[in-house]
Amino acid sequence: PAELAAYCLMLGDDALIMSQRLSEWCSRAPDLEEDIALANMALDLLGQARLLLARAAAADPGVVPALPEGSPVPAEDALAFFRDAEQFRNVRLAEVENGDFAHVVVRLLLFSVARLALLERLRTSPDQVLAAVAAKGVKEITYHRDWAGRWFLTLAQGTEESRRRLETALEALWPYQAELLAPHTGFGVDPATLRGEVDVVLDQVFAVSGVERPGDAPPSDAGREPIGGTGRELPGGTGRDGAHTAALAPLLAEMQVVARAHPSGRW
Amino acid sequence: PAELAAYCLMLGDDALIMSQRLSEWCSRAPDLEEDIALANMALDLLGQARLLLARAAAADPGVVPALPEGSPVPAEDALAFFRDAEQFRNVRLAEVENGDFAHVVVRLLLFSVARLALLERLRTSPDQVLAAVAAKGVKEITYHRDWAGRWFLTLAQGTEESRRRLETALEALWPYQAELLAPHTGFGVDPATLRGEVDVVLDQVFAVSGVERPGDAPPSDAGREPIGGTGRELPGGTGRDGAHTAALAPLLAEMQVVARAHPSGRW
Amino acid sequence: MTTTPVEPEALEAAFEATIARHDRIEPRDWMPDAYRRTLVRQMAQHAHSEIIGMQPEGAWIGRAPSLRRKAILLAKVQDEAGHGLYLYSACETLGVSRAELTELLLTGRQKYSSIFNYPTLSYADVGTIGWLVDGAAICNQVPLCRTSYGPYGRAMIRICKEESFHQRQGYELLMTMMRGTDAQREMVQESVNRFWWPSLMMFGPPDADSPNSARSMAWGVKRNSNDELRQKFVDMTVPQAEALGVTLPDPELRWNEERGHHDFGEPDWEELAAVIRGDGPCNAQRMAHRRAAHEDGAWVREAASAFAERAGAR
Amino acid sequence: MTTTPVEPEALEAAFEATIARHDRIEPRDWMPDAYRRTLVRQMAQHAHSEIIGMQPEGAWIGRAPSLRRKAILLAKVQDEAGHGLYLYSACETLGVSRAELTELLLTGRQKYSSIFNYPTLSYADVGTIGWLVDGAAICNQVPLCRTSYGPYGRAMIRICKEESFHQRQGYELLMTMMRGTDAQREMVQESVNRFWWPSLMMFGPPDADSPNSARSMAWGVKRNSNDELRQKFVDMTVPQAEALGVTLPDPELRWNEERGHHDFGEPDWEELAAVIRGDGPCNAQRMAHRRAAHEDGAWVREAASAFAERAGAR
Repeated sequence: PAELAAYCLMLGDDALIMSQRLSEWCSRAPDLEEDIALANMALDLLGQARLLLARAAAADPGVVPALPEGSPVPAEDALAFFRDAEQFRNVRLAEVENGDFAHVVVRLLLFSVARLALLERLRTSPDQVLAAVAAKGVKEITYHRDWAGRWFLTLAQGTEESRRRLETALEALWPYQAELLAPHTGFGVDPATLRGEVDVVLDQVFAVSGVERPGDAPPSDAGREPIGGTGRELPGGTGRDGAHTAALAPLLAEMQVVARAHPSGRW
Repeated sequence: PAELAAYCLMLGDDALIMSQRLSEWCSRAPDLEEDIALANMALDLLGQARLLLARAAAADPGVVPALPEGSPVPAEDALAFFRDAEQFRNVRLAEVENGDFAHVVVRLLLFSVARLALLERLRTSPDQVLAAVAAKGVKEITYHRDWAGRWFLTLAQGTEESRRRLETALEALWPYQAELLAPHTGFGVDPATLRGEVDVVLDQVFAVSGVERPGDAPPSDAGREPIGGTGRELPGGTGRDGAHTAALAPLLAEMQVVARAHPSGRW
Repeated sequence: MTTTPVEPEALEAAFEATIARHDRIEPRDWMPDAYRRTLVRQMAQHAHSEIIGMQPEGAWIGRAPSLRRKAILLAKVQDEAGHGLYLYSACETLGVSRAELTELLLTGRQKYSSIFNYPTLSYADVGTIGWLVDGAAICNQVPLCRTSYGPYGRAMIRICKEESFHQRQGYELLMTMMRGTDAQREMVQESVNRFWWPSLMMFGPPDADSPNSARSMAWGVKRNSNDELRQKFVDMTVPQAEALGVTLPDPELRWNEERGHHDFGEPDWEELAAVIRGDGPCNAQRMAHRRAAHEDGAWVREAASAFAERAGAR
Repeated sequence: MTTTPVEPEALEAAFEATIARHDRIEPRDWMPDAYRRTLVRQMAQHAHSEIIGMQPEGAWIGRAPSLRRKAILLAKVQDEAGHGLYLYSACETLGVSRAELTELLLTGRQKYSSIFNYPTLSYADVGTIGWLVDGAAICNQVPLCRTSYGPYGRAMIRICKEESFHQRQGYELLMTMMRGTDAQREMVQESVNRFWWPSLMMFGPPDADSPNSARSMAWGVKRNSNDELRQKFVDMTVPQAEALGVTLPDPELRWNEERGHHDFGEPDWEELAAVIRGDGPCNAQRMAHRRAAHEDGAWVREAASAFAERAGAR
């Protein structure tokens, strides 16, 4: 159950933090249709986050932060609003600051291609709840991936400026892609086993768009990972270990401010 | 003493919130000299805020928020970090979001012209502490006013773009100017008595720069104040009553997040 | 196919007859220019209000204090974008494009509801906006479901259904908060204090000062006077406030047995005039936000057009 | 006044003699081109480091947990801007303008210290940067106060004085936090864990792999080898860590009686190479921030020039 909880937290935090970043786009998108689409995807991910955090809490109540005696805060909210940055298990791709529209397209593409591959396999998870979340999630994330893929192509083949911005965003976010497929042992599908599948999908998007896949450094040059990762275990590690970028703390400061001001509040 | 405390809070909060907004410019100014100047002014105001908040707490310990038993947090920090938005008494001019460089120039000009006039008179305050803060502050704010006045002229007479940006900033911030001179009864110099003096200085800056003074609505048109102020007392009121813009809560969320996470912390 | 020339008088008579039967005018029907202009102005202003109205509530999505409330709020703000879409589409049936209307909004030549120029200062405001602001909007809009212009009426039916859902959600949030801590109850009362008068102003100036109303009513574009709707709103809201346990900030508010309605104080019409004139607390901010979003998105819209052209050329 | 032509050999000999006497070369003195280039590169890199170095700490000014700490931090970051100014001015004595150097930084042709490509994740990092990063910087810089180029040496004297003040303040913050709550102590240890190895890397690659060092030392531009300085830093820091009550994250760290120095583990040089190459955790972010500030300020600089020209013309 601790392993199940850890697994659900990881997937739940990914969804929660992505959702928070996506919802920052609300009332700021290039047009109404995309404003609605982005809010819709934020909602889908928020829904997934709620189910996964609740599942984590049910599987292992020990993961839920303690609150004042008699607090009416449900477990999903205790997890979302009363953990600190280093207790979050999301990938860093989800938390980095929003850039322009190309940035949200690239982030969603990288994120949803990997998540879709994972959820497809989790539909047959022995955990019934997780299997059900995955089954619903596959439909949602398929839409996200298609939206991102369509915009990736549009920006790649649109104007010189859109092409430039797309490439800039891809270059900025690509270093965070590997973390989505970092090995995870214990419960559930190991994301590392999805690399082949994910690469095929991404390569197809790159090929259709005529965008070069960003350079993975040659195998001998292992320092290419964002915080190294060679030789000695670095103190940092990845988002999965609770090692986050400087962007997560301000995100949480905003997200948690009202909930924390009223630890015994009802909402 | 309650009146003295209220007066010190008002002036202290003005300085604290202005300082917080100014310090957001750090590492973002148009050049190194201005980066240093802005940080310097933020520091001056932070220093004034600390003395004034401490004076408020000494005059009336009742204004200081309660903290956990044995908390080592000093009174100035309890006031700065453990009050909520509606307990702050700063003018709204200090809290509105930063815009471009013209915006910071205009905000500083309006703010420091009024504050300088006030501090000059407070140098002879019967409260020794306040008198000392004012004496020091006069030197500091004179520099702020000169800096802002110089840049106001430079932007007004610089390029078409700088002129346009300056006028936009002035138009956006002018409605908040009146609040600096709103009547205050009880202890201390009433800001309303400074209007003549402040108008003379501002008019001179406008005249030298060739910028038109923004329209004060004709006296019959009392609705010109930002939230009205005619007839029935509006529920809102001004920053001095704790009625703030939507910009203050996010400012405080950032400013207070670490302090509130560690209510028994030592720093 | 031959077209028979029709006399203008005949067209006008047909139009008047349709209105008189309370039937709907459809896009292909002939209509007087002034009717068309009035409709475009009204629908555009409504559409703009939905779009600008995303901002005061949207500011709290990131800070929603529970995940359930975050989902509700996000969905609501998304619905507002959707309402904007329907209404811009309805305007397009009269031959005005969304781009033109956006331009009119961004240059200040068309207005949006003045209520959105007030700030949102606490999470209770999300509930209060649902309860009072959406409540007032519904009072204004339900009669428009029977408005004479078909596409507008049909859009309003859908919008009103969603608005009343939002209103219930807002009221429910306030109810829940009132069952919470003292601090939460104070937050609710403080929020109601700020939004009560601006909500009453949403019905517009008193009938005596509302010059366009008479013609709009004759055309069936508008179906009730400002003061009638305001009274209806007050009568509806007072018992809800009692159930909630909040005080409405009007000392003159009381039941008038004789009239069978509540008496209430006069809103500050100068404040309304100031906010409409652009001097409300958030006018500049709302417009700046909208303009920035529009400008930041320009390169994306250009890229999409360029892509579509190229795809079409293939 | 007449000028006597001087033979190049004589100039070179005079230069070498000045270096040999440990006297200073001044801007008006003749100097070899390679010396000039080396100096500009080193001073510019140092100046850029001060400017980029404002970011990781500056990010915490808004969140400083006490007003006293906010003032200390703001003053410190301001000092860094000041150091940048002195050093750019020192570069200008060699005929390279600040604008040119800024361009070289923004286009990535000149580097800054790789330490600033690590993120700051808690307020303890402000203390740790003061203690370890400024501590390492001081070890590197104190010898530079005696560097052969006059303006550089004089700038370094002032900078070192301020840096050691910053270092003491950082250490004092950590000391205070260690006397606070358990959560604060954990925060300090976690921060030290992250910054220890990157601090050791601040001395550059091992001497064997440091190609430019030999010539720089001969010219008195550099006065100690990377490995010497690294050893000195470790020896200085170990007792401070003990006094603080934190563990340095190196299992190989121990006193070597024979050497009279601490033995310590090998830093991950591939990580250093990656960070220098641009693949550190924050390289892109730091550059993007700097570029944005520069671009956002362009209109202000243009306005100031236009104004100055007009004022001069009057």
